[in-house]
Amino acid sequence: MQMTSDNETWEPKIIAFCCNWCSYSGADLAGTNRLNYPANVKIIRVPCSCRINPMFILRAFQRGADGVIICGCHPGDCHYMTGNYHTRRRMTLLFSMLDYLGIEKERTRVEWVSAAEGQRFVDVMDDFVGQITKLGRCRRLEDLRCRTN
Amino acid sequence: MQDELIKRACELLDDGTVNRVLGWSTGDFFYDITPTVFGSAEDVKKNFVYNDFCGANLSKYLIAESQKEGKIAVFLKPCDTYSFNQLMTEHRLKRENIYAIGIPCDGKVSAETLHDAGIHGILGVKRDGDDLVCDTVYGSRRMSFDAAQDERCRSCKSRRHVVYDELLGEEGEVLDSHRFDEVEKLEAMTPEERFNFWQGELSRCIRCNACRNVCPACNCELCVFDNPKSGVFSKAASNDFEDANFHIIRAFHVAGRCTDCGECSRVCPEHIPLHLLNRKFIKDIDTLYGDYQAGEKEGQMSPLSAFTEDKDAEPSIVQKGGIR
Amino acid sequence: MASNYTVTPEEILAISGVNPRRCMKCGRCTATCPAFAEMEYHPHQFVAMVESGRIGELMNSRSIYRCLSCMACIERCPRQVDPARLIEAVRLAVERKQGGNHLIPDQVPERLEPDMPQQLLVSAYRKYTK
Amino acid sequence: MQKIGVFVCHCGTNIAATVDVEAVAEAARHVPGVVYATDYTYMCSQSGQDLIKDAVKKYGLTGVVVCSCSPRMHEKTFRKAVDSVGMNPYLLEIANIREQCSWVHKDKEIGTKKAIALMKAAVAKAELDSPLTAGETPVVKRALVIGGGIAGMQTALDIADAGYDVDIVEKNPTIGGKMAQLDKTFPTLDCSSCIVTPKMVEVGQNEKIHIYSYSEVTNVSGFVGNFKVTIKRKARYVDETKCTGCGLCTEKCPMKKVPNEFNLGLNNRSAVYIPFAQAVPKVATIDPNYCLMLNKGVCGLCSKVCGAGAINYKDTDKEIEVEYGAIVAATGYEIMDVSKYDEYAYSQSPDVVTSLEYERLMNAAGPTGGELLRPSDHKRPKTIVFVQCVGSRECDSTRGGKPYCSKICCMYTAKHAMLTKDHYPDTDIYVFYIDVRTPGKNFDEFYRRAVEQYGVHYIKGAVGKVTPENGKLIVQASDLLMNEQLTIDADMVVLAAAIEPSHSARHLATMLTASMDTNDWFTEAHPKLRPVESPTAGVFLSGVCQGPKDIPETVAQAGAAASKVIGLLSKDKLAGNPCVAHSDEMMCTGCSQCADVCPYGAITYVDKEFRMRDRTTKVRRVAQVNPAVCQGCGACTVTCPSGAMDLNGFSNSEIMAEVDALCR
Repeated sequence: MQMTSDNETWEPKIIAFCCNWCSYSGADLAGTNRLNYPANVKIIRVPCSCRINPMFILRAFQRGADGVIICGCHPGDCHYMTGNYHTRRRMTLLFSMLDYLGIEKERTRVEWVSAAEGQRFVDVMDDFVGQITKLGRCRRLEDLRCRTN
Repeated sequence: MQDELIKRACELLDDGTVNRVLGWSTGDFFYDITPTVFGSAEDVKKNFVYNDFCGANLSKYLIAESQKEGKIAVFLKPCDTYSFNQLMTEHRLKRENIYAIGIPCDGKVSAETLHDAGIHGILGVKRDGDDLVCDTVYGSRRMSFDAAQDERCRSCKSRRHVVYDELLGEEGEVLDSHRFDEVEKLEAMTPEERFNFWQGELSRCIRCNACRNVCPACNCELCVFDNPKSGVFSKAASNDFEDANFHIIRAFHVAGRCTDCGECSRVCPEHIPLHLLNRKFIKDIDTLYGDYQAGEKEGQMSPLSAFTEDKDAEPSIVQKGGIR
Repeated sequence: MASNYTVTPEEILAISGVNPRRCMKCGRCTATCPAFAEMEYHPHQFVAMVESGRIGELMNSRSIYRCLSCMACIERCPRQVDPARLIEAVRLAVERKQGGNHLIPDQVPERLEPDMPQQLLVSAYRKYTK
Repeated sequence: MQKIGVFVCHCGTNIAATVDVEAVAEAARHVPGVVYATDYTYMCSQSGQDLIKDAVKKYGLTGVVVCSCSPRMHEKTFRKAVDSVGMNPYLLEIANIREQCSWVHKDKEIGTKKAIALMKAAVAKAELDSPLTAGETPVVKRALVIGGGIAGMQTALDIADAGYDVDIVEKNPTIGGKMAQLDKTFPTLDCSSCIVTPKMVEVGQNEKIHIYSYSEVTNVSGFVGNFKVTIKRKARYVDETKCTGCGLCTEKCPMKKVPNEFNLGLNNRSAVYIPFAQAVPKVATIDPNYCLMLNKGVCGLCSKVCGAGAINYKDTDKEIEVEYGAIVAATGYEIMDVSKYDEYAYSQSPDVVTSLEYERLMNAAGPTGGELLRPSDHKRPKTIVFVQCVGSRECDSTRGGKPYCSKICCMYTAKHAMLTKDHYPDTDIYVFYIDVRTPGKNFDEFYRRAVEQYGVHYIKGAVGKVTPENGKLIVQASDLLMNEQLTIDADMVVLAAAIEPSHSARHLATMLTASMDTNDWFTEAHPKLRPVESPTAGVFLSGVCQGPKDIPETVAQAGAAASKVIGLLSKDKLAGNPCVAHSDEMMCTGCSQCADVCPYGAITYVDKEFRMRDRTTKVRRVAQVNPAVCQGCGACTVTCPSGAMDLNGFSNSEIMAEVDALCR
C-alpha cells in the first residue's frame, strides 16, 4: 500500500464502463430505487462490454484513475449474443498481464450486472470503491517507466 | 549449408521459377547480417550468406515482396515458417508469388552475446563440437555454443517446418521447450518484485520501435501509435506512462497471433526481454483455453476470437490467485 | 432416546445435500418403493415432513429403518430430490445424537431377524459404524 | 471550433434537490467549446424542447448536451427535437445526472460536483460527435416460411393474403405437420383432418404460395430485407410436375415392408409412397433407403405402371438460391424418445405407446381403421393407464428429461380418455397426474367432463413401474391422496411424452443467427413485447418452435408473425441504425479477425485498388461492414489491432475523450 502525504484529501477516481443493455440499465435502476453508492464512480456508456478496448482502461489509469471496473450482461444474456464472451477472454488475459507487470490486480475488475440488479450494482460499486480506497492512489503504471531507485 | 543454399537459389533463378531470392547478406561486419533481396544469380553468388548469425526472420518481408511482380524464393528456418503460416492466416501474403524453401536451424548466435561474454574483435567463428571457436584480433577464443546462442534458440519450441514448398536438409521435431520457465519465475515473485523487475526493464525503453518494426505480427498498414486519429497516438513518450502503455498494448495486439519467434527481444537495443510479455499471453492462453500455437496451421482461429459459453474462466481468476 | 433431541431441517439438508423444495409432489418415489407396505411414513411424506420441519416425528418413526436403501426412488425422482438421501440423513441424525457405534459386530447375531434383507445389513454396517 | 449548448434539467426537484443545477450550467459556460448553457425545470416538456430548438437556431450550435435523466429515457425525445431544427440528431449527448447522480447521492455538494464531471464528459464526447445518417436498404418482397405445419401454413396464408409471395420449405414430402396426424382436437372434439386438410388444399392452390416439399434450408446469408437462402430439394425420383398422385405405383411397388412414419411405424408402407390420402402436394416419393431399383438396380415396376412417365431413377439433390425479405421459423416439435424411461417398459412391450401413437390408433385413417386395438394381439384393451409428465418437468437431463411443462398433455389426455369412453364405455381408464393444468377457454370444463360425466379415474400420483406379464401390463403406482400404493392390471399404457423442438432447429438457428434457449426453443426478441420476433432482425417465430403451445395459440402466433412480416414487406426501404462499425480502408490489413468475432456476419472482404502517394496502385484486401447487418456491438473494434475498425457514435476517440474528462 502506498501512503502519500496528500492522502488526507485524496479521493479515489473510479471509471465504470457499463454496457447499454444490462449494466447501464442496472445502474439506472439503482437510481430509480434511490440506492446510494459512492460518487467516485463515474459511468461511461458503451453499447456492449465487448466494445471496451484495453486501450481505454490503460488510458484511464494514465489520466489518473485509481480503479477501472467493467460491467456487462451476464454470460449468455448478451444483447449481441456473444459480446460478453469476448470480453471475458480479453479482460482475463489483460488483467493477468497487468498482474504480471506488478500492477495491483485489485484495481481492475469485471462484474456481470443485469438490468434487474440495481442492488447488485450498488453492492459491487461499494465493494470496489472500498477496495480501491484501501489500496490508495494508483502509481505503478506510471512508475513502470520512471526508475526511482 | 551456405553453398547448398546458394546453389539452389541460383538454380531457381536460372530456370525462371523465381525472379528474386530473399536471403541474408553481411553488412560492415560479417556478423552484421541484413535481410536482402537478390535479383540475379551473380548477386547471390557474390553476396548471399547463411551462417550462425542469420537469425533474422524473413517472413515479414514477404508482405511487401509477394505483392510485387513475379515469384520470390525465400529461405525459412523452422520458427520462420510459423510466422509465415500466421501471415497466411491473416491474408497478408500472396502465396502464388512465393516459393518457400525450408532450411534447418540448430540455433543462432548474436554478436552481442559474444561481446557480452568479453569476446571482441571477432574475425570469424566456427563450430567445434559443442563449442564455438571465435577467431579474433586477440587470438582464438572459445565458448560453449549453448551459452553463445540466443535465449529464444536455447528454448526453441520447434525444429519442424510447418510449411514449405521444398525442404533442404533434414526435417526436425517439435521440441519440449522450457520457454515458460522464465515466465513462471516471474509469476512466482511477489507483485512488488515483479513490478521492480519490469520497472527496471521497461524504464530503459527508448521507443525506437525496433521491436514493432521487426515483429511479423505487427504488420499494420499504420500502427495505432502512429495514427493521430487512434487516440493513443504517441511517436515518442510524452509522459512517463506511455512506454508501458505501448508495450502492453503491443503485446495485447499480438496476443493469440504471436508465434513466439523472439525477434522483438533480439533487436531491442536496450535488451528488454519483450518476449516475456508475449510468452505470458501464450502461457495464459494455453492454460485457460487449451494449447494453442499461432502459425502451426494456416487458417487457425485465434483464441481471442473464439470463446466457449460455459467453460471460459471468469476474469476474477486473476484476483483469486492468478493463472498458473 | 432420539425423542429427547431435536434436529433442525437445515441439519438434515446439510447432511443429505438435497433440497426438498424442489419436490413437485409427483409421487414417483412412493410408486416405486418396494418397502411401501412396511412404512408408516412413505417416501413422498418424508420429503414433505422434512420440508415442513417435522423431523422429530421422523426420527421416532420405525419407517426410517424400513428403507432398504435400494435407491429406486433416487433413480426415478424427476426433480433430484432423492428421498432415500433424506431418509439416510435422518437415520444419521438419530445416530449422531446417540453417539458411538449403533451397531457392534458382536451383537449382530442376536439382533438378526431371519427376514432381514442382506442388503440392509451391509448398508447398515457401512453407515452405522464409526 | 465547436459551438456546444448545454441544457441542465431540474426534473422538478428530482435533480434540483441534490444537484445545484445553476452551478452546473455556470460550470458549463467555462468549458471550452460551450457557447451557451442554461437550466430549466422540465427540459423534456414542450417548452423545454423549444428552449433547445431556439438555442440551436440562435447560436448556430454544432452540438447539444442535455444534462437530465437516463438516455434510455429521453435520448430519442431530444434527438427528435434537434432534428426538427435541422441539426443531426447524433450530435446530441445526454449526461445522466438523475439516475446516476441526483438519485444516488444525498449530499448536494457531492452531487453537484459529480454532475459537473458528467456534464464535462458529455461535452467532451459531443465535441467529437460527427453527424450520422442511417443507411437505407431495399426490401425483397418475398417471405420464406420454414416448416409446413399448421403454424407455417397459417403464416404463409396470411402473408399471401396481403398480396406478398411466400415460399414454404417443408422437409417431409407433404405439408400438414403434426396436426394432420391428430384424430380430434380439444376442447371441442372436432375432427383434426377436417380442419387441417382444407387448409392444406388452400395453401396448395394459393397462387402466391409456393411449396418446396421434401426440401431443406442449407444456407442463409444476407440480412433483414435481403436474405439469400439456399434450399436443397432432395431427390424425390418422381417428377412433381408430371405425377398425378394416382397412387398406382404405390400399389404395385413390391417393397411393402417400410415402416410408415405417418403412423409412427405402427404399420408399413411401400418404398414409393404418398404419405397419406390428403397429402399436399399429392405426389409420390421414392424412399431411396428401400427402393429395389435404386439399391439393387432391379425392379422398375413403378416406372412401368406410371402412365404420366413421372418416375426418374436418375434424380439428384438440387440446390436453388432464392432471395427473401423476411424469414419465418415454424419448425414445430417432435415427441421425445422415451425409450430411456425403462420403468414404463416402452421398449419392452408394444402395448406401451406414446400419446401420438395412441392418436394414430384412434384415427379412422390410422393403422387399425379407427378401431382401438392394442398393437401386440389386436385385442381391444379394457383397462388403460395414462401416465402424465413423462420426461417433462424434470431436473435431470441424463435420460433426456426436460425442465419445462409440455403444456398440451393434460388436455389431450382428457381428450383421449373421453374419446375412448365414447367409443367403448366399458373401458376402465386411469390417469396418473401430478397437476392437471387447464388454463384456456373451456379447458377446465372439458377436463371436469372427463371426470364427472365419463368417470375417468384421475389419480394424483405417479406410476413407478410397468411390468409386462402374461399379456398384461402390471402397473405399480402411488395414490398420494389416499396415501396408498396401487397395482393395476392394465391392457395398455399411454405415455404423455414430453415434446421437444425439431431436431433440425438448432442447425437452422445457427444459420439464421437466431438465438435459442438451453432447451433449443427459439428465443423471442422480448418475452412480453416482441413475442413473435427473433432478436435477429427479419427473422420471425411461428408456433411451437418458440415454446410448447396448443393449436389455437399456434394459429394466433402464426397470424401475429405474418402481420410482422407484412409490416416489414410493406416497406420499400429499411432505415438502419447509424451507430454501426466501419472500417478505415487505408488502415485495414484484411487480417479477418474482425469477421471472426462478428456475431452477425456483417463483415466481408474485398480486394480494392488503392492509389499510392507515388502514383502507383496497389491492390489490398480490406474489410467492409454491411451497415444493414451490423448491430453496433463493437466486438470488431477491439479485435482490430490497427484500429481501422471503429464504431459510429461510440468511437475510440470519443470514449477516450470521456475517459480523459472524467479523470480530470
